[in-house]
Amino acid sequence: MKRSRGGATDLSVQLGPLRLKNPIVAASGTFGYGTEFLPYLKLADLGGFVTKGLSLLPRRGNAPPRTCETPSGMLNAIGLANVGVEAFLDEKLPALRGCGTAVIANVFGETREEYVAVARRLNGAPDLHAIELNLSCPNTEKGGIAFGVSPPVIREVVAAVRRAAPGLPLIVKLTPNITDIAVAGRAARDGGADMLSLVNTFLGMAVDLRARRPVLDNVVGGLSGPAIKPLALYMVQRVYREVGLPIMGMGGISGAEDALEFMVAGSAAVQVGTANFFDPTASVRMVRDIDAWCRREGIRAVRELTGTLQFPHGAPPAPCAG
Amino acid sequence: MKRSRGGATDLSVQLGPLRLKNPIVAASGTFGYGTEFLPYLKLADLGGFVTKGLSLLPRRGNAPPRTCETPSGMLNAIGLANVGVEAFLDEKLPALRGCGTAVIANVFGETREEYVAVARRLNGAPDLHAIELNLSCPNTEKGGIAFGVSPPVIREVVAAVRRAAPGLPLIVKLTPNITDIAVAGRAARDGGADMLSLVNTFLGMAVDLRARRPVLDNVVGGLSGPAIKPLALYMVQRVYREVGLPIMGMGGISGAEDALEFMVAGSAAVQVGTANFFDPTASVRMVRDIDAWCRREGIRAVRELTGTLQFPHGAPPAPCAG
Amino acid sequence: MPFDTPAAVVRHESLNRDHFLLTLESPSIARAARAGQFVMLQTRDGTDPLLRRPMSIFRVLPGRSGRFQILYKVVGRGTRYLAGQPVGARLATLGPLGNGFRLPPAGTRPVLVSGGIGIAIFPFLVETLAKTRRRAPVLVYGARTKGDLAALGFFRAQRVPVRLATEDGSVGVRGFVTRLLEPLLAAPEEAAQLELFVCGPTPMLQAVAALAARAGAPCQLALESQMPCGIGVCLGCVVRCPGDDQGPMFRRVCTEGPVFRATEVLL
Amino acid sequence: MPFDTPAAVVRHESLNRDHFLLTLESPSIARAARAGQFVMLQTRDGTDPLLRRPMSIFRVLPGRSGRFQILYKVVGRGTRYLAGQPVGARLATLGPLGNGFRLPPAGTRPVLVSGGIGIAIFPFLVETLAKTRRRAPVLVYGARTKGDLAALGFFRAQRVPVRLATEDGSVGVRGFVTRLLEPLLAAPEEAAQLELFVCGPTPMLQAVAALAARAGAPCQLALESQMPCGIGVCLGCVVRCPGDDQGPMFRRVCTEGPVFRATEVLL
Ligand SMILES: Cc1cc2nc3c(=O)[nH]c(=O)nc-3n(C[C@H](O)[C@H](O)[C@H](O)COP(=O)(O)OP(=O)(O)OC[C@H]3O[C@@H](n4cnc5c(N)ncnc54)[C@H](O)[C@@H]3O)c2cc1C
Ligand SMILES: Cc1cc2nc3c(=O)[nH]c(=O)nc-3n(C[C@H](O)[C@H](O)[C@H](O)COP(=O)(O)OP(=O)(O)OC[C@H]3O[C@@H](n4cnc5c(N)ncnc54)[C@H](O)[C@@H]3O)c2cc1C
Ligand SMILES: Cc1cc2nc3c(=O)[nH]c(=O)nc-3n(C[C@H](O)[C@H](O)[C@H](O)COP(=O)(O)O)c2cc1C
Ligand SMILES: Cc1cc2nc3c(=O)[nH]c(=O)nc-3n(C[C@H](O)[C@H](O)[C@H](O)COP(=O)(O)O)c2cc1C
Ligand code: FES
Ligand code: FES
Repeated sequence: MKRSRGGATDLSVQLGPLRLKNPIVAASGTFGYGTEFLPYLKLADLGGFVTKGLSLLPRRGNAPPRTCETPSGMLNAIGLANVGVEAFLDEKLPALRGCGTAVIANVFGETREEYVAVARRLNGAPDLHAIELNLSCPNTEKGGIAFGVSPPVIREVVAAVRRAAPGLPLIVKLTPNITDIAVAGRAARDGGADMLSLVNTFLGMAVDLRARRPVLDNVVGGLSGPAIKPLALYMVQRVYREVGLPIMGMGGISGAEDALEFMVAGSAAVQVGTANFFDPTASVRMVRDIDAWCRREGIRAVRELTGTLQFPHGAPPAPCAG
Repeated sequence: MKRSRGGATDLSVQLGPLRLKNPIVAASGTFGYGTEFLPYLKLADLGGFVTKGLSLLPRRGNAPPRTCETPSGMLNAIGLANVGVEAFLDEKLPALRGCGTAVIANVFGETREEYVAVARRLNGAPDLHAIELNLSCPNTEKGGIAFGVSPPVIREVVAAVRRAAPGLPLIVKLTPNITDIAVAGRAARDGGADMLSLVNTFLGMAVDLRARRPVLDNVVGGLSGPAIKPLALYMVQRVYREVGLPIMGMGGISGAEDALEFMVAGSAAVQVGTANFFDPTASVRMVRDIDAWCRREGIRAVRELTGTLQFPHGAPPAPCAG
Repeated sequence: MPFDTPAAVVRHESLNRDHFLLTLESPSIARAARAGQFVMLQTRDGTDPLLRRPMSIFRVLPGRSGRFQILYKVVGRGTRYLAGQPVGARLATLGPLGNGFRLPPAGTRPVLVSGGIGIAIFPFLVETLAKTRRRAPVLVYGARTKGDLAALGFFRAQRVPVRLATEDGSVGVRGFVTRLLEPLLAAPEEAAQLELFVCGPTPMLQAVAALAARAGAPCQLALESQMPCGIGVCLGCVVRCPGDDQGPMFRRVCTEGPVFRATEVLL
Repeated sequence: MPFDTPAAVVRHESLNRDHFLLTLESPSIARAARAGQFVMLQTRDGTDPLLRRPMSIFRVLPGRSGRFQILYKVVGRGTRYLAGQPVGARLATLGPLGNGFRLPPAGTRPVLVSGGIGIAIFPFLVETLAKTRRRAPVLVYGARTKGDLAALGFFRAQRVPVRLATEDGSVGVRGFVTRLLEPLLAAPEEAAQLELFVCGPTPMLQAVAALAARAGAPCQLALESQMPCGIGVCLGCVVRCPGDDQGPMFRRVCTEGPVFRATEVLL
């Protein structure tokens, strides 16, 4: 695969109907509505970005404390605060006109109807490139259990959204809080997802020992950051082999090598989340560093890397702890 | 709760039929067969320790590389290497006679029959205080899916072991690789477990980018260490509120404050795993530091702490990411 | 406009056991900074602790040096890392961030109220007040003990009258800053001539805000909060604010703050 | 018997860009150590990197000082942390660990074969051979380039003949150490008088072990491995060894090694 130096790397990737100029996408909830990062980077240098999760009506979110640092990670319980889909269409999206990158709207609801209503509202919006369904949200009709842990529910919601927004590429974002994430991936595929993104955050908690109280007002939060990288990488590898849809992998990606590892494990593109907090230019630097790495390694097109992981003994053996 | 200084803290804890002199127990797979730590500590200073997992026959384990460091954690795929239950009874257990702490045998099998056979062999062994069933093991009769993710399988295995070793307190160790760990805890309770231990390691993977291969020869490994602490703490809290059996919590505990947080969240005792690797005296120092902390806080008996977590709004709301 | 840039450590002094004065060079940040703003400083090499730490801008040094200072107290791993950084080290630094203090009307007397390391925010304000020809401020400064007081030299050099309170009485009056504020705010006609600028631990902010409200004195509070990003995107740093019939509203301390009018927030 | 103790840094020298010589004080470890053993050193403050790092004992200093040395190369975060430790710092240190070298029979000529930072294990062996009146050793030492060679002064002072190989030819012969070993091992009657002691990267160990086997020379290999615990309990550091009809066996590098006879292991 070695080639002579010079000659730009082809960084573009294709995920089903969605073409990205490079594989680095900023993740939902960590990149605001995009414009917040204009002081630090050119949006056009990114493959794309995903907005904060949008609901039908604006949401104020949870009471503070909403975040807590943990070893090599952080917990968050923002409570899905967002401006609502109308304000997004009226104020946020127009500000992104001509930004030169793929804009992806993250969508959630507390009921199937809410998912559908938000998706329908977004369908046909100018300059919107795709929607991403966040299935980690509690289903208020099913006693607060997340949509994303029940295969029939996943299939239904995805199919309903598919019909409501026929014009937009549909990314389904999987929750990792499930026994076998491949089962969720297959359900999303069967519902009509064009591609999958994974993983969302892992459920976790922190305790304030002195006060004998949870640190987060919401008690429970989602763990993100480098701490979860090995877990996310395993899940991406598994979904890649078991489901057969293009994947945007994420979980703790902080540098180009992390991103490339996710690609080797099966990601066609990757998302960068928490790293945007501790390093606001992390995403664009990754684009540059991936380009440099490909040149060094003699790789003409970064998409060649996806799924190139070689297993020493054929397929991986049954996972076993200890 | 304040009391005057001086006066020893009562560190003893009672978990169903098992009384421990203090709540610090060294975890399976991280403490060998106990004697390896004699240069560094007195076993009698511990509440107890759990042996490396024992199978019916000796096992050599996986090919190297077996471990890999990750952000604030490590992956292992030892492959359950162990001397086998006969050598344990003939060589390891006699060396522990009079060691002054609770000796707990960790048991696993690839079939229900193997679990039962090992447990039966251990039943009545002198100086053995309890057995701990490791349910994270792949069930070769069910295509390699772990025993611990199927409630009916859990119930059956636990009940069978309960009958095979009626004389020993029975700890059932839960895997965290499941949608709702409380469901597994209830199944273990229904099968006859005296208490639960949680969590075992989380499935994860690391990629060697240069070689495009998994770092571990086994591909998949189990994540342990501080990185998983928030996840484990959440699960302990959940099982405490949902199941009603005494709990030995673990996952990333590295110091007295970690241990106390697990107790506040619902653990009656805790286990210390990976910390034994990077700090061989971590466990006994925790005992000392917990004693000192209780004195400072005016707590007479450490067991009073268990489950004292106060929820700001009554019970925790539905967990939700973002 | 904020910048994300590696700032070089050009000076680093230990003031006492756990307080340090760090001088960083970053012309773009120094030029843009206003009193009450802060930076996010990288305080580790690996991935733990993960997040940057918010630190107030203590002073921007005069002239064209492009230098500014941070006064910090070592309280945990991030600040311990900071304390180990030698001259010449480069620290990823993001700033200036947040809204600074709103300057008082020309005739108003500024009363600076500081608790503990809250003092770090005030030197820049003192210099800004002087430059903008506001009335000279007075500083009311409380700490646990004498050894926890820092930067007194700066205020003396600037001829700012300083009133001290320590919890153990080792210097100044024994007790909290409120003991010093109560007499100041006692006379309503005087109180109306004052504006309070407050930075310190939350219980102190609450107590001072209550005093100010009773006296009818305007009061600005510089809040602290856990800040994962510092730039308004994570929504993690919010403070509870008066709301409506649907409950409280939340505002981001990093971007809508860190300075709020006391009446804007519910502490 | 090994000890877990905070060892004080009493000296810390930079040898070149990335090689450092660290002198630690721990009388219990210094007294118990034998050539070929190692310690596990704590190389972080927080939780990342998580695990201690294994480091060979370079030398135990003479006299009753209770001091020993570590020669290390900065390759990642743990060793970078180490390089930042000033005199006076205390590093949690566990050792001495593992089985050292087995000393050769009295008449045998020891040939020390080092690749890169593998050199760190040999000074202690040289001193031990002298003390136990074995034959004087010769050192065959390969590295990528001249700048990667370290500790040559020690061997010169001890009058150990040194033959060098560098990959870029910047000093000694161009190529690998095997180019120097081949002639040494060519004559079977001479080879039978030799014993090889080898430490370096795995491809070098493989090549040297193959040469030794062909020449019929006994050969001890000091292995490296990922070592989470260093004390035999995690079973993580194993090396593949000749087995039986059920497949290979595995032995722990930390406790059954790190030194093995070349015939005992499958690299
Ligand atoms: C806008 C703003 C300006 C600040 N200016 C200064 C300053 O000029 N000088 C100074 O010394 N300190 C300042 N702080 C506080 C400083 O950010 C924290 O002390 C620092 O983050 C602690 O980091 P650590 O890793 O040393 O401690 P940690 O180990 O993280 O924690 C130690 C203690 O500090 C608390 N803490 C941790 N992070 C934060 C945070 N982001 N905000 C508030 N508390 C926290 C923890 O809850 C804990 O009680 C400021 C905080 C904010 C929000
Ligand atoms: C018994 C033994 C004795 C050793 N003696 C010395 C010595 O005297 N001087 C010296 O400089 N080095 C020695 N090493 C190697 C040293 O342990 C590693 O270089 C060190 O752990 C790297 O840590 P790091 O955090 O700087 O690098 P990392 O960031 O952890 O890794 C950098 C590179 O080193 C590799 N590495 C990491 N940990 C280990 C490990 N435990 N063993 C082998 N490779 C590893 C990684 O795979 C990676 O390629 C010895 C290793 C062993 C097993
Ligand atoms: C503060 C915060 C807010 C988030 N909000 C959302 C959200 O609104 N919708 C969503 O699908 N994911 C959300 N996420 C999850 C991230 O998009 C991402 O899946 C997760 O953080 C894992 O990636 P990381 O480790 O790179 O952060 C949020 C994460 C964080 C840390
Ligand atoms: C190297 C290693 C080997 C382990 N072996 C076993 C085992 O044999 N049986 C078992 O039940 N758990 C085993 N575990 C899991 C630990 O007992 C513990 O559940 C887990 O590591 C989480 O705790 P920690 O984060 O404190 O390490 C092993 C863990 C490690 C790191
Ligand atoms: S710190 Fe992220 S929004 Fe304020
Ligand atoms: S390093 Fe743990 S057994 Fe060798």
